This record gives sequence, C-alpha cells and structure tokens, in this order.
Amino acid sequence: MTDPVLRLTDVVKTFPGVRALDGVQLEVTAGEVHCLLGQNGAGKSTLIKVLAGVHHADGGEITWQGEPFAPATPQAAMRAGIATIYQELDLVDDLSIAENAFLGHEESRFGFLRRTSTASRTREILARLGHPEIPARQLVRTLPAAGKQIVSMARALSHDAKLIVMDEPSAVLAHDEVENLFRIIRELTAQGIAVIYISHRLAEIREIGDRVTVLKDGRTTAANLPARTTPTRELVGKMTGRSIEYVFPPRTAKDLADPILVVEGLTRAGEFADASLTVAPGEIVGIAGLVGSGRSELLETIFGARPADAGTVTLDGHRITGVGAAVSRGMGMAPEERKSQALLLDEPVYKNMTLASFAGFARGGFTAAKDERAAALRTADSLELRPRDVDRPARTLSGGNQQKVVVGRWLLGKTRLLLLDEPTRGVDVGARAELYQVIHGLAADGVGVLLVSSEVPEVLGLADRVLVMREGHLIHEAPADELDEDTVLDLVMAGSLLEGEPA
Amino acid sequence: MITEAAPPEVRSERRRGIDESVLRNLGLVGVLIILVIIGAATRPDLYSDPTWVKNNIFTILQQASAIGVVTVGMTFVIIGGGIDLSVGAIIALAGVWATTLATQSYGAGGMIFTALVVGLVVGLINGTLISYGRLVPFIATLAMLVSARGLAAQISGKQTQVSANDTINNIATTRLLGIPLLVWMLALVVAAGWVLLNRTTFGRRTVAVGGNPEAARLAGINVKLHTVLLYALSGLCCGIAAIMLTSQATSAQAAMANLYELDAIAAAIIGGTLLSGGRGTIIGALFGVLVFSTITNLFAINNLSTEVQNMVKGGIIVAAVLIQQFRFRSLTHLLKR
Amino acid sequence: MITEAAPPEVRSERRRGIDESVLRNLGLVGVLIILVIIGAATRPDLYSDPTWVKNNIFTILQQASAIGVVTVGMTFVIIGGGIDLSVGAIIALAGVWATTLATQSYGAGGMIFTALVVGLVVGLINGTLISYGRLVPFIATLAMLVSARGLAAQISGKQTQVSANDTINNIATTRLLGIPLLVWMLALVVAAGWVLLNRTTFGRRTVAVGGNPEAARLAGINVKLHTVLLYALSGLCCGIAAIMLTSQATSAQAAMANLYELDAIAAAIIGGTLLSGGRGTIIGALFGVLVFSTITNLFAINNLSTEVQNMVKGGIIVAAVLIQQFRFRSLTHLLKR
Amino acid sequence: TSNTPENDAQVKTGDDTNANAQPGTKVVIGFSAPAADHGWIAAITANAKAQAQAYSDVELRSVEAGADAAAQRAALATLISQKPNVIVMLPHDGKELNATGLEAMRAGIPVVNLDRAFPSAAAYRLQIKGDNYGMGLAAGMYIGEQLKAKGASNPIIGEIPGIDSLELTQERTQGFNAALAVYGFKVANRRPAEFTADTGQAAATSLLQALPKMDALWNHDDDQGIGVLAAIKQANRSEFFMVGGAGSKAAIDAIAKDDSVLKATVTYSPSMASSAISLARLIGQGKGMSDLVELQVPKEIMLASETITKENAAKYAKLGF
Ligand SMILES: Nc1ncnc2c1ncn2[C@@H]1O[C@H](COP(=O)(O)OP(=O)(O)OP(=O)(O)O)[C@@H](O)[C@H]1O
Ligand SMILES: Nc1ncnc2c1ncn2[C@@H]1O[C@H](COP(=O)(O)OP(=O)(O)OP(=O)(O)O)[C@@H](O)[C@H]1O
Ligand SMILES: [Mg+2]
Ligand SMILES: [Mg+2]
Repeated sequence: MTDPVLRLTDVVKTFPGVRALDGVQLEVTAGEVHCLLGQNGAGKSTLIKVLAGVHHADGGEITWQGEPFAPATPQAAMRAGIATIYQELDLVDDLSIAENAFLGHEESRFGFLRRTSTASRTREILARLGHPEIPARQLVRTLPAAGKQIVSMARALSHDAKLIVMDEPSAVLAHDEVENLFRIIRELTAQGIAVIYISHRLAEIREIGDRVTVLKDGRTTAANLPARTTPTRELVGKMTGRSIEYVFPPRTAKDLADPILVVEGLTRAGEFADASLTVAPGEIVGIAGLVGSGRSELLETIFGARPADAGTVTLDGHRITGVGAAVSRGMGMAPEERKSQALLLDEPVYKNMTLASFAGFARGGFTAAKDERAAALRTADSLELRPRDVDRPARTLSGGNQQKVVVGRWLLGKTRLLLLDEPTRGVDVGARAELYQVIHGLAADGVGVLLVSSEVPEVLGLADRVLVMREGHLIHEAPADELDEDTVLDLVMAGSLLEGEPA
Repeated sequence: MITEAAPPEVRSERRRGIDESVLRNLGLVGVLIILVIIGAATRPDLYSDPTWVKNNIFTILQQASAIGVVTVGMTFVIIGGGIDLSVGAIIALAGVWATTLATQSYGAGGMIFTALVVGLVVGLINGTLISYGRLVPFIATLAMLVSARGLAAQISGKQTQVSANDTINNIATTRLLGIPLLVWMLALVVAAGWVLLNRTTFGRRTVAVGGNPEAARLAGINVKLHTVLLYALSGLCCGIAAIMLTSQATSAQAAMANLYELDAIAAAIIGGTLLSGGRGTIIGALFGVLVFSTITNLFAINNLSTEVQNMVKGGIIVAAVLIQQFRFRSLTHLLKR
Repeated sequence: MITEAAPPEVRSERRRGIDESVLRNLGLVGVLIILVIIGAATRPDLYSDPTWVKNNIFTILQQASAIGVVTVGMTFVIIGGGIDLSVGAIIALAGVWATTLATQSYGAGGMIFTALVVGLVVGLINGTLISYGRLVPFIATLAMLVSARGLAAQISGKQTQVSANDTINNIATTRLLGIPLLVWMLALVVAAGWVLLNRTTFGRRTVAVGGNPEAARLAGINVKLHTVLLYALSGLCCGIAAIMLTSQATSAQAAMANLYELDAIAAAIIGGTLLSGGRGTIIGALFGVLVFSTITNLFAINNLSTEVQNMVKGGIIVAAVLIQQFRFRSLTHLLKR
Repeated sequence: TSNTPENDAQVKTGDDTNANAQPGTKVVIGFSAPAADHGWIAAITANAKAQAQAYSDVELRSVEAGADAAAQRAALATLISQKPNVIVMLPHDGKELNATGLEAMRAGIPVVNLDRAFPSAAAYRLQIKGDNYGMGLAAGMYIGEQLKAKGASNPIIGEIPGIDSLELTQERTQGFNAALAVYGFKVANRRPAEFTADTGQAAATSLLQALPKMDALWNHDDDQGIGVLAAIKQANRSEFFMVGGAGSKAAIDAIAKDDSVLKATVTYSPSMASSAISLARLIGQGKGMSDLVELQVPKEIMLASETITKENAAKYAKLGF
C-alpha cells in the first residue's frame, strides 16, 4: 500500500470531565474508503472535528501529506484540502441551496455575488449527486432532512478536497439514496480522493469500505482491518467488548385484543391521503416507505401535532384532536428530528427524559427531582446510555446517545401507545439491540407500538405487521413474516419523491 | 453488562453543572462587594457610621423593591421565550386605576384588588395576543405599552393622582422586625419566584417552552396556554409593583415607572437569563437589580452629575459583566485541572 | 432514473418560498392603503386637494427618512443575530459632536465627516465589546446607550446646539427633481441596503451568522469579525441619520432621537425580520417604518389627542400585523390547494 | 395637580369696561403644545382651551404634538397648511422648532411662542416666557434669606431638578446657584428626577441618604414634589425646610397649612397660556393692549416668578394648577 496521506498518532482531546479521545491511531491512504466504527460516544465525531479544525487536539500528532498538521480554524482545514460532512446538519435555512453549498467560499467579484455561475456550478454538483431536479436557488428551509443531507454533500464536493470526511451521512437517507451516495464515493476514490466514512450500518461498511478502524472509549482498539472480510463477530467484539448474540428478539405469537388505536380516512392535503390503520395493545406495527413518502407527517397527525384535513383518530374509543389529549390518554411519540423536535439541549438528561412525565412524578404541583432522576437512571441503564450520567446537559451527549434520551422519554410514565419515528437513527449496534429488547418488552406489557423506519430489515425484524407507504398512500399491509426485504423495496421504490416520478 | 458505580467523570461533571450558575451569581456578589468598597473608599465619613450603613442597605433594597418584583415576572417571561415591553405601562395603568377617586372610595383593599386585577388582565391580553393571535411578543407588548400608557393618561386626565389612603401610603414606611415592609415584599416575591421556577411543574414547563417550544408541544405541554400564563404572571407582578410604587410616591400617574421594561430586562440578562429563552435564574435577576440600585446609590453619595453618571454607568455595566465572566471562566478552568 | 422536470410538489414548494416574503410585504402595502383610505375618509377636505396630497406624501416620507436609515442598519444587526439598543444615543452623540462650535468651524464637510466617523467608531466599539468581550448584545448596547447619551450631554453642556451651517440646514429643504433630498437619501440607503443584503457575500454571510452561527463558523466565516462589521454598519447609518435629523431640526441635542431604538426594532420586526436572527428583508423594514409614520400623519390630520392617539396606535399596530398575517395565511392556503 | 374633580382653569373673564373685551373680527388660532403626562403641560393646554372658550370671536384649532420635536414639526406642518390667523405654540424645544416658526411667519401667520424661546427673532411675533432663571433665583434668595436668618454658616443644601437634559432645567439651576452665591452658599448634592412623582421619590430618597443632615432643599417641580415629600416622610426627616417650584394647588395648600417641610414655592405659572390666547386674539384683530400706549402688542413678555409662602398663600390659592 502507498504511504498514508493522513496519520494520527496518540491523539487526545478532553472536554471538561470527559476524555473524548484518549490516544487515537488512524492512517488513511489516498483513494481508499476508510471506515470508522465505534459505539455511540466512542469519539468518532470528536475525532473528525479535530481534523476539521473545529476542536483542537490536546495531545498527539497528526501528519497530513507528510507534514505536521494542526488546523486552527475550519477554514485552515478546508484550505489544506479536508472537507467535512458533519453529523448534525450544518446548513443555514434561509439561504438558498447554492448559497449554502458555497458558503464561506462564495464566487464573487468585488464582494458582489456571481449568482449565475454559482447556481450553475451548484447544479453541476447536484447533477453529479444524482439530483438535477433540486432547484439551486430554492431555500434550504423547504427541503426535508434527506434533501438537506444532499446539500451538505454538495458543499463538501464544492471544495477541491483531497480528503472528504463523512459523519453518518446515510442516517437520514433512504435505501436508494445510499446507492447514489456510494456511486459518488466510488467516483471520488477513483480520482485518488480519500474518504473517511462513519456509519453504524455494518452492511454499508462491507459494501463501500476498504479498511476499518475501530474506536472504543476514545481509543483505537483495532486498525486497518479489511472491511469486507473481517467477521462481524470480531468487529462488534472490538467495538463493544462483548458479542451480540442476536439482533432482533424472537417473535412470539400473540392473541391480540381489540385495537387500542383506530385511524380512519386520515388526510392532510399534499402530505398523505385516506390513511386507515389500527394498532392493538401489545402489537408492533411498522410502516415502511421512502424518505418523503409522508410517514412522519402521518405519525405527527395521529399524535395530534398537525391538524387533519379529514378523517379521525381514536384511542380507546376517545377522539384525539390535539397533543394534549393524546398525551393525557397515554399516547407518546418519539419524533424524527431529535434536536429541533425533542431535546432541551441545555437541560440535564434526566429532565429531558421526564419532559412528558414530570407532572406525574410531581406532588401537588411540586416536582420530585429525586424520583425523576432515579427513574431516568433506570431508563439510562436499560438503553445503555453512555456516559451513564443523567445530570449532564443533553448538548454534550453524542448523537446516538441523544437519540436514546428521546426514545427513553416515553419509557417512563404510563404510555399505552407509542409512536416511534426512526427510533434507531444514529444508534450503534449494541444499543440498537437493547432498544429492540425494550420495545419488545413494552409490547409484552401490552403497549401498542407504531414504528416508522427507513431501514427495511428493522421494520421486518421488529414489527408484527407491516404497512407500506408510498407518496402519501398506504399501499400494502401484511404480517411481517409474509414479507421480505426485496418485496418491500419493490413496493416502495415505485417512485421516490426526491427523484421524481418515473416517466 | 452494566457497571454499578458511576465512573469518576460523572461526579465531577455534576459538580460543574451546579457551579456554573452559582459562579455567575458569585461573580455578581463580587461586583456588589466591589461597588460597596468603592462607596466606602470615596465616602469614609458616611460608611463609618453603622446606623447610616444599615439605613443605606435598606434604602438600596427599598429602591430595588418595585423593579425587583417586576424583574421576577420578566425573568419568567424571558425564560419562557418571550419578552414583555409593557411592564412599565402596566404599572402606570394599574397605579392610575387604583388611585382614581372611585377606586379610592373602596379603601385600601379595593385599591390593591384593582391594581392586581388590572395587572393580571392586561397580562392575559398580552398573552392571548401572543399565543392565539400569533403576534411576535416584541410587537404585541410594544403595542400594549403604547395603548396602556394612553389609557392611563385618559383615566388620569394626565394629572398626578394623589393617594389619600393611609394604609396604602404606610406600606412604604412600615417596618416589620426592623426591616421595611417593601423589602419583605420583595423577599417574598423572589422566594416565591424561586420556588415556582425551580420546584414546580409550572417552572419546569416554563424552561421547556422557552428552551424548545416544539419539543415541549410534542411532550404534551400546552405551550399556548402556558405562554398566556407567563404574561399573566408578569402582569400580576406589575400590579404588585404598582402598589409598591404608589405607596412610595403616595401618588400615581400615567408616566410613572417609565422605561422599567429596559431596567427589568437588563437586570434579568445580567443575572444570567438568556434573552432567547430556556435558561435563567431568579437569584441572578435579583442580583442584577441590586447591582443597578447600588450603582445609583454610589452615584448619589458621591454627588456625580447626570452626564458623568451616565458615562460611568455604561462602563460599570460592561465591567460588571466582564468581571463576572472572568471569574466564571477562570474558576472553571481551575476546577478542570 | 431521473426525469428532467421537478415533481409538482417541489415546484409549489418553491413558489411558496418566494411568496412568503412578498406576501408579507403585500400585506404591509395593504395596511398602508387602508390607512390612507381612513385618512381620506376622515378628512375629505384635505384629500380632495392634489397638491396637499402630494405634499403629504413627501411629509410622510421625510418623517420616515432618518428613522428609515437607522432601521436599515438595525435590520442588518438583527438578521445577524444581534440587537442595537444604542442607535438613538449614537445619533445624539454624532449630532452633538457635529454641531459643536469647533466642528462647525470646519464647514459642512467637517460636520458630515464628524457625524459619520463618530457613528462608525461607536459602532465598532459596540461590535468589539460583543464579539471579543463576549458581552450579550442587549447589555453591551444598553451600556453604550447610557454612556453615549451621557457623553453627548457632557459635550453639549446640556444645551441645544444650533447649526449655523446653511448647507447642512438646507438638506432638509432642498428638492431634487421635485423630490425632497431627504427622501432621495432614504431611497439610496434602502437600495444600497437591499443590494448589500441580497447580492453580496457580506449580506449572505450576515444571514448565515444570524441563522446558524455554528454552521457559519464551520463554513469558515469569521463570525466575530463579521459581527463587528454589522455593528459598525449600524453605527454608520446612525451617523447619516444624525445629519438628516440635525438638518431637519437645524440643531442637535443630547436628548435627540429618543427611543429611536424601539421604533427601529419594531419597524424591522413588523417588516418580517426575525428577532432571533437569520431572516429579514430591507423592503419589509421600510414598509414597517412607513406604516408608523403614516399612522402619525393620520393622527395629526385628525388632531387626535395624545392619549387617544396612543390608545388607538397600539390597536392599529396589532391590527396591522393581524391583517398581514391573515392575508399571508389565507393566500398561501389558496396556493396550496 | 391632583385628582380633585373641580379643575378650574385660569381664565381671564372680560370686564365690560375693557374695550378689548368686546367681540371683534373672528380669529382662528392654531395651538400646539407637546404631549406630556405632566400637570403643568396639561394645565397649559387646558388654560388655552378655556381662555379661547371665553371669547365668542375665537376659534381654537389645537393640534396635539406627539412625544418629540420631530412629531411636533409634523403636526405644525399640517397646521400651517390650514392657514390659521395666528399660531400659539409651546415648542418642545425652541431651537429645534425655530425653522417651523420661520416657516409660519414667512407664510404670513404671526407666531406666539410660549415659554421656550426661538433663537431667531424673525421666527415669532410675540414671545411669552416664564422666567426659569428668575425662578431659580427666587428659590435661592428665599433659601439664602432663611438660612442667614437662622445664622447658618456652612449650610447643607440639596437640589432636585427635573429632567436634567432640558435647557430650562439648566437655567433654573444657574439662577439657583447665582442666588446662593450671594450668600456664599452652594449646593451639596443634586439628584435629578423626571417631573414625575415616582422619580421624585426615588431621587429624594437617594439625596436624603447622601445627605444625612440637610438644611434646605429646592425641588424644581411641585408635581414631582409629591414624591419628594413622600420620600422625606418615609425617611422620617424634618431637620430642613423645602422650597417647591411651579406653584401647584397641592403645594400651595400644604404651604398654607404649614404641616410639612414645604415652606415655600416659586411660581412658574401655566396661566401664561391663557394670556397667550388673549394676546394672540389681539394680534389677529390688529389691536394693542389697552393700558399701553403702543397700538400693537409688544414683542416680548416675561412673567415674573413669585415666591409663595405661608403669608401670601391665600392670595395665590386660586392660581394654583
Ligand atoms: N462539547 C462537548 N462537551 C462535553 N463533552 C462532549 C462534547 N462533545 C462530545 N462530548 C463527549 O465526547 C464523547 C465522544 O462524543 P462523540 O460525539 O465524538 O461520539 P461519537 O462516536 O460520534 O458517537 P455517535 O455515534 O453517537 O455519534 C462523548 O462522551 C460525548 O459526550
Ligand atoms: N425533494 C423534495 N423537495 C421538496 N419537498 C420534498 C422533497 N422531498 C419530500 N418533500 C416534502 O416532504 C414531505 C414528506 O417528507 P418526510 O421526509 O417528512 O417524509 P417521511 O416519509 O417521514 O420520510 P422520512 O421520515 O424518512 O424522512 C412531502 O410532503 C414533501 O412535500
Ligand atoms: Mg457522532
Ligand atoms: Mg420522516
């Protein structure tokens, strides 16, 4: 193999009270896809932020193209040829797609923007990304999460980079979009550009990766493993220090009672139409579909968070018209966007966990912080929250651990029907298995679960019954064991909003 | 699979979390001490008399009492993600309404009741416009500022209305256990505010509504209703302040409590409340108010002229915040090592 | 796999995106028209005279000119995630400094230069305190408000300083192509502001800095420096406004432009600027200013008493925003179907 | 200055012997005074309206001028365009409205300036001023005399002015200082208020705290004086005496009763508004003041500031506002 373009030796980075990186080794060669693997909180995002000049290493050594390297600012890193796609979307809502792509290195003459050439260059990049239909001058605000991820990629490609770092780029992408992403990555590596790729999906790593470095608790536990041939058991072992016996708990036969949730003819113009479904106590119902098919909107409308144009939602025979009624009748929802829809970033974890149930702990209007903290700790244990500290602000948690807090919120209190929108987005393999266990446990206790996930195997493995949604319509319903991944994908792929209708 | 003991980082993390706001407040206490030291250094003649010093403390606290009560309400509104520009105008309207001849004829009880109800109702209107009329808080309460002062002028005929009620007027002179009643009232409101914010579900909702309204809504909190309640609370505080001010001035008029909105917002922010909502402390807000009234006191005993006062005041505010930040940063730095 | 045409939803999405701000502005134009209709209905005698109507339009525009210029600067600051409470005070300081006898001895050029430099320097100080001193914008500019007014009082000896310079004084009376010079100046500043915000890297970066400072930093923008420049821009606008106001009043004094900060912020927000930053329009801000000065004009020609004026004004502001929202919502609703 | 229902304005009712009182040609008088929630300004407007009512040949067109000079300029612009016969205005600030005065005069409308002088003599036909400097002088003289009579050698004197950035406040303070200088006295501490009772209370509280012992106090304004007196009572202080300013009804009553530290007040009477309307009428009709030889109304009139004490309070009781 050629000399590495990037080499990290014993890199250390501490935050107040935490050693996020505690001696990391990493070497990346030109033209390879180097995968980083590690549990939530292992330090992957921190590592790439050090490379991007956002954080500064406290110790260790970095060489970039043979020279010592310590970027002081993001600009310095970019100038050196390192472009980054961050885990959290880093776009400006009120700028256009083109302006976002070229933010910070605008095309301009005497300070005046060259709008036409910027737009055409953006269009080129978008076309390269397989999305010539996204209008370059549209505001980013109007894009769904998947569209925003594509703009983030466009920004990275707008730089003349020699190394592109991608932090969980596929978390918000659907199946077909991931294919697209891989095509781009192959193009890049063919030009000798190195890619650092972070993902919790082992299948992706096997498909696109060349070599794998595994992090655990801020330390490199294995380096430069071949991505395709290393056994899963070994990878998971290096990541977690233990082996995962099974991913999905075995399905058990259930005698289902009358449905607890009945949705009839629910419609919101332009989003979804005539959706009818039921969920029985103890039943797990999954909805599969592509990004943009309207699943989140359906879930939010069932929850009462969006007003329906037509149709009814009843829980236990009571009409649900608003979030207040939904929650007080025992419905809970873990929304899709953890930062904007779910978390109080400055508040401690336990207060985030009890956000929907603190009133239940309270006595006469006075909160019971001790009880709340204890309950939150129990949930943290069952979800493997890392670090197991419910007093630190939610902001300082890694992305996957934040997701656990969002789901954990509804494990407290007396939830009887749980709506989960992409509950495992960004959650590592180990914790994912725990989460599946928890969901099964809930179902066994008689809680009804309605689950939306872009990962078809997850829907199939977890749900008792699967609904397939396409372009706002529920087009198919079947018990999970009568479906397989290919069938679902075929049903779902007939048209993706992001790509437009097949002619 | 899971270890029973929390790792050592966890505990130190927690200690730091508490220290953050405490340190901020410590910083403000430091600023207060510095101001007092400057006072003692510049006027040793006054500061050498213990009776005078005791009286001076009471004076500072009494001067801070009405604005302090307003600031408690304002802190809630700001933490809840809003702003209330109408506080001064509400005080004027409540004060003027409580001192019309008609109201005064009902005696002290009637006056107090009127002031509180006026404050509460105006607050409810503010909250309703903002929650259900979807007006930006800045605009809604600015409109209320203008209207309420206009109405106060109309009611009072632009005259200063003298309170002839001794019970009301005596509030400002009465002492309880040697401490002025106004100071007790401030202490009570601050204590109640602290409990409400830190120990009740109402306070928890306030933080949630201000920190991330969408998350609060999806967690089943009635964000709109809660917002209405926050402005009502602020209005109620203004009603209380109106009584305090009316008693101090033994009169009320449409121009009273002018620019209290700026003072209250500034005190809350200096005390560590985020203008964008979701974070704030009642104790910090109290210290913010005390810093301002101590500065005024310092200027008075040194007989500074208005223009010099103003020039210096801006500098002191900047210095106060810098001192506070400096202490905060360097101390956490020390803790880290 | 990929078709050339965007799917229908995407296109409607885009149309709606553009319509949002246009509709908002249309709403404000509607409010202006309603105000004029009320004026014509209540004073048909005046409105039947075309010369009077033309003059009245100029009067309204001239009244709006100084505050309009300030609002352009304020809009930039707010879009960039800040707030500038010191604009009125900067105008006073710049105006007073420009009309000292010493400055006046340098003639009109010297006076204009002084006003602009004073505005710029104070703005730079604001920006530096906020960016590098890490002060909250509210507190830093509030401190500046107090200090700058104090300094202005000191410089002017609390006297109103008369401008003896005819060139300056004539700015307010000169007409160019039949249109008052002040109106030209306003138009120029608004046009320059629009171009700066929408067509330059500076403007686009302003949106980024206010909308998502972290993203701006990650994109390599020097957020701190940019913030300093924003306050400097606001200060410069205040310098221009100081000249305009001095010319209108043929004098300057420490209390001039009192509470302009509130008016400018209110106009910007009514015009659709988000107080939390990241979004706003210059044209909307201009309309906001015009709504306020048309309301004042309406009151003047109907000779409403101040208290009634104030009571009504609050109501009109609320109504204006509601009308605007109503139009906006119902129209987008129609477009969505 | 209080919420007493009967609020009789200060009006000069015509006596039949005065030829000027007989109805003449109709005069339209435009009137503008700044908006202020202050008793004195309120009394100015009320007096002007009441005096105009008293004449059958006068029509008063009053325009309210908002909160600042710019608003008043706008209001006057609309007033000038309506071409009244005479304009009476109490400008927000004489210097800032000088240009407007000139504009009206150029349009052929005589301007009567009330209280706050225009720098340019061409900007007004008649100026009626209260004597701010004289007011300070009178207060200083009274305090000086009283203290001298008590034999005080180094007395401690406090001052509570109104809005400090106004020129009228500066003039009052200058007059006060000049008078005290005659006795070799000077002001020990000066805490400005804002012409309102609550700010008066706050300023006085500060002042009393800064001066644990005091001999005399001048408070520029009786309206804010309500608060000043409250603060004095709250601080339980009585070792000094106080002089007020302007001459409100409440202050005159208190002086007459002699039950507080308030021993005197120096007038600055809003009755000048009534006189301004009377003289504007004469100007509009081209008449002079009948007691004078001149055929026309003079160009400048300055009211004397009078000192009201317990002795003469009864005489002034009716002039209080
Ligand atoms: N700003 C911060 N302040 C304090 N601690 C932080 C901060 N950012 C990250 N951490 C901590 O550093 C550790 C590493 O976090 P990091 O985000 O790098 O994890 P990750 O490997 O990217 O996890 P995930 O897969 O969940 O994204 C975590 O323990 C996290 O809580
Ligand atoms: N490329 C696009 N451009 C504009 N609007 C889009 C685009 N893709 C989707 N949308 C809009 O987003 C809505 C649904 O998006 P959303 O992503 O929330 O659906 P979803 O099924 O919940 O997908 P997921 O939860 O996997 O992201 C649609 O109504 C559509 O109007
Ligand atoms: Mg991460
Ligand atoms: Mg979704």
